[in-house]
Amino acid sequence: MIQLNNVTKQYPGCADPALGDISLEIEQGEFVFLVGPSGAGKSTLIKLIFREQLPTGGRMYFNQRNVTALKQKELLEHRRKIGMVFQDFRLLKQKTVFENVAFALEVLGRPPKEIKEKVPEALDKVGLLDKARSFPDKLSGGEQQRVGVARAIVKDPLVILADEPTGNLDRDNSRQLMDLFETINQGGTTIIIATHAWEIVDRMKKRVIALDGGRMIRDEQRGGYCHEH
Amino acid sequence: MIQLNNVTKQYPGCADPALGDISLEIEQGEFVFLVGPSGAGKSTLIKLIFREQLPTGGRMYFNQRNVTALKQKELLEHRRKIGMVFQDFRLLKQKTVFENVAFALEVLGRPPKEIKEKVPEALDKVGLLDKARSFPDKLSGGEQQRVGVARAIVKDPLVILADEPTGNLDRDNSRQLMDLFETINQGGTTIIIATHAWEIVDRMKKRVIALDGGRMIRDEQRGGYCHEH
Amino acid sequence: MNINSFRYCMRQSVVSLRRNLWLAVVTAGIIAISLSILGGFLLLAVNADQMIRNIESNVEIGVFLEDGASIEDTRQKLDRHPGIHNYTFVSKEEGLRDFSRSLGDRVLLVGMEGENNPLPDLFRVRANEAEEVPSIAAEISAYPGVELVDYGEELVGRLLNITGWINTLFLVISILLALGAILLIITTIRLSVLARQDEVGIMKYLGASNWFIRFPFLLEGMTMGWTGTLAAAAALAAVYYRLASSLQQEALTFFIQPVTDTTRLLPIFVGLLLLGTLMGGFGSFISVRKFLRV
Amino acid sequence: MNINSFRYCMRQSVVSLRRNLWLAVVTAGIIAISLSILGGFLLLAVNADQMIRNIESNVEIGVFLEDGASIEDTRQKLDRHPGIHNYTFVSKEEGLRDFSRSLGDRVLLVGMEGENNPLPDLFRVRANEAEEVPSIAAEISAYPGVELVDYGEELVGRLLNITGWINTLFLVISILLALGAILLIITTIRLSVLARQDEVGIMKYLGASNWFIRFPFLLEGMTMGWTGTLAAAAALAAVYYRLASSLQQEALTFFIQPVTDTTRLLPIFVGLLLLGTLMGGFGSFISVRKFLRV
Ligand SMILES: Nc1ncnc2c1ncn2[C@@H]1O[C@H](COP(=O)(O)OP(=O)(O)OP(=O)(O)O)[C@@H](O)[C@H]1O
Ligand SMILES: Nc1ncnc2c1ncn2[C@@H]1O[C@H](COP(=O)(O)OP(=O)(O)OP(=O)(O)O)[C@@H](O)[C@H]1O
Ligand SMILES: [Mg+2]
Ligand SMILES: [Mg+2]
Repeated sequence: MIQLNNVTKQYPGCADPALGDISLEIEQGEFVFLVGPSGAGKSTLIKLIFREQLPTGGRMYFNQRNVTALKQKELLEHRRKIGMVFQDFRLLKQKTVFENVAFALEVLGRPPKEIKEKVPEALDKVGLLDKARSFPDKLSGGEQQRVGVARAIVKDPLVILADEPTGNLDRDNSRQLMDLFETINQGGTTIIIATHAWEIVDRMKKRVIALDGGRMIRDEQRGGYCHEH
Repeated sequence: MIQLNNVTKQYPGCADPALGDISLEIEQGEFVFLVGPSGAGKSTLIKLIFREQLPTGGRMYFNQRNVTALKQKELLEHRRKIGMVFQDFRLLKQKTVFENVAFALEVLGRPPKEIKEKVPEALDKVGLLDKARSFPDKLSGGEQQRVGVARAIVKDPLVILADEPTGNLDRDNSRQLMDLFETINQGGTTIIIATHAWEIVDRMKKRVIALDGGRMIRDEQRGGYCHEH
Repeated sequence: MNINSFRYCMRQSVVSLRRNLWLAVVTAGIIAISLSILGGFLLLAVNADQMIRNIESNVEIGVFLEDGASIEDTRQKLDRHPGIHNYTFVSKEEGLRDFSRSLGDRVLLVGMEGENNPLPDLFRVRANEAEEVPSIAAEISAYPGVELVDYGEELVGRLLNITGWINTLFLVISILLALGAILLIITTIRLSVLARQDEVGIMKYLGASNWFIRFPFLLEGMTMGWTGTLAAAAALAAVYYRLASSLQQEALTFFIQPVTDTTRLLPIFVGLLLLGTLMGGFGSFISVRKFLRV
Repeated sequence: MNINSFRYCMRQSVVSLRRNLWLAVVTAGIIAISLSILGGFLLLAVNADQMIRNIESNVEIGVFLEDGASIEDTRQKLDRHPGIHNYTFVSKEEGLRDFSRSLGDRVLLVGMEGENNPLPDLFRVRANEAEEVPSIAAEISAYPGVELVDYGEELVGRLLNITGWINTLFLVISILLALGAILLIITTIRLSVLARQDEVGIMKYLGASNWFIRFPFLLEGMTMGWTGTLAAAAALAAVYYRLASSLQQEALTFFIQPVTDTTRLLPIFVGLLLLGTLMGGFGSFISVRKFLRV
């Protein structure tokens, strides 16, 4: 489903590439952890798949489509298939929690009836139904993060890309969220998570892709956070 | 040094108080972890000490001074004594990493010479000397977080308040950062950290204050993330 | 764009206007002020134009006849001339009466009546167009029996000159004002987009189409422009109506004759309304465009 | 605020202006346009005022003497009157010559010379102030030997009326423009502060004093205001100079007499410069204040 051939990303004005010569393939329905130290290139890889950034070298395919050559319209289609959880949340400050989650459906032109059903469902899954009418700046860090998750899952995407979805969550909430992702994954949705939460990675025994300094240093089925582990 | 007597914080428009009836005392030179699930009130407690928010009940003292009754000028003095690491980083987008850290000293009216010495020192401590000329939006999440830490420590504050300082950091970086905080603490600086990083809390055996639903449920010297642990 | 999206956009504009009410009101106010001034100028220009026309059309050609020339012959020739609007005949006797009246009716011009009257017979001729006065005067001076033709060459030239100056002045000021207003709307909306740049960015990341993002901004800008213009038009109309009616009652009436002909005033107001709405919409469009490149 | 902080603020304004160059230029441009129009109006008002004064001071009081009255007596009385600017004496002979000249010098007023002259002797009197004309006329008419005093009551009344109208019009437009300009600067800078609201918030959390935050904004606003005004003043001066010199060469000179007296023009330009700088600074101040409450 997602295929990278010798992909490179060099940010302008930087000496070293943020990603160098990455080749990998992720099948429909897989559950993948991206791990690596701060600055390793995890977010960059996710941004490339989401086409928030363009690679500076190599080829990328999403469902056999060349991601780098998408036209304006196709790009919208591409992003609509993906549920993205951003590392910095990216909630709309002027909208309530409900409106933020509803927006993901409104963009797709879904009818109001469906929106009124699905949004509370999604908020319930992340445990924030009682905060539906709050504005994002009235929420705690973890609550904002979970709104971002609800917005990503509400539209039943083909793929969920999550960048550090548990960075602001406590142990119990983190575990619940991972259980939620696992349930969604069992329904056939591909899930790719960049994370530092080694305990979770070690416990869940999923595919692990490790990056360091922009290089892929490990790709294990049923792996742990560290090789030695 | 920091003293809370029956402090309550009720956000307008919320049914339950974010903090209810908290009494505690923190001495100069202590190292304290604030733990608790998402939405427990950790950030709110830190914001009260920083006087970003005012309590709705009870009394708070900082160095024998009543924090709730500070005048404009005293408030500035109060904040200048504190090094704050924000959960959402709060870097100045229009300034480079160097300028962001330097700004904490410029606010204090320090001479350029001192600024040119101390800023690189602080950046070196968090391992970001090579990113000094980047703008924040060109940094990875963990790098931004470490810029926030550098800005807090550069002015040799009396107290460091850190809200989730390792949320975006990998294991090694987290450990290094905690070692850095411990070193600073040995120089007599009080350190208060709100965190979900249970592994670190358990390992470091410092004072732990646990919150849940706005209540203080535990206050242990040399405690762990959970009681049972 | 399907019907759900469309309804969402409509709702969105309303919500956004309400949440940024202050900014919307100020923008509308600025549009109102600049369009009031612009409209005021147009009204002034229309009136000045009419005033100058009035003066111009009052320029008379004085045709002095030789002693004993045939009055009828000249009258027939003047009747046939196509460029002449009207004329009046002033006999030497009437001329003398006018003159003595101009001295206050107090001094009797005894001994100048009848045969002793030193004044000539006179036609006061008005042309259709001020520009044609010089050529008509030349033609008439060639008529037999005409001793002298006088039409104040200087005055006509001067008036034409002033008209030119005033028109240029109005044009320059109007262009300056329109420029200012457009620059302003673009800036206001660009700043309001800038303030929501993060929001627009997030929308794009969620896969919102350009139109889905643009449309609420356009509606918003057009509403602001339209409100402002409506206010401006209402204020202008009220002030102009009061001014015109008070001027008409004043003794100055013949001096400053306000234009009240709706066929000449309506285009100005309709034009302002269109301009305001377009400025609002177009300003938004230009501002929003910049932020829609992915 | 110590010297380090002060230097930091100065540096900060420069950096900020450079990073937001586009916005700064547009703001300065808008200030320039509104002040150009305002300044243009002031210049127009000064000129209109002078024109009306010219016309007013040309209002003459015609003093017609009775036949055989003493010219010297009247002359002495006029000399002593403090409200009279100057006067000329027109004897009945001169009057007749003027009259015959007004008829084109072609008709000889034979038989009206000497004793037959029907015209009276005449003083043309000019008052210092147009407003005083009616009272002076009344006084003179009480002099012995004065038959009739005539000063065109209507014309004077009309001119005073027009002056009033024009002054009101100018005042209203100027106030509207100044209002628009100030509203605009406040909005522009408020939006620019709004765009940096996060920044200001962070500064406050780091313990920056209000002045430390405010000062760069103030400097920035004043620089924009000052630049805009300078541009406006330069443009105005250039246009006015060309217009004035071309008007002076024109045949219309005596009709529209441009004011070139620097003691009357300088205050306008200096006032504009002050106004622009103050508007910039004050606009920033008002805008920034709102965001400095902790
Ligand atoms: N400005 C605000 N207005 C209203 N409610 C608020 C505001 N800030 C926080 N809250 C609410 O108060 C409660 C405590 O929030 P707080 O940010 O202190 O939690 P926290 O312990 O820091 O959680 P996290 O670990 O997720 O950051 C939450 O339920 C939150 O929704
Ligand atoms: N827009 C950008 N422009 C320039 N450099 C960038 C940009 N974004 C990221 N970088 C750099 O690229 C490198 C990889 O960044 P990336 O965000 O992918 O790291 P990461 O693995 O997500 O780290 P973290 O765990 O801290 O979020 C970093 O060194 C970062 O400074
Ligand atoms: Mg990252
Ligand atoms: Mg928090």
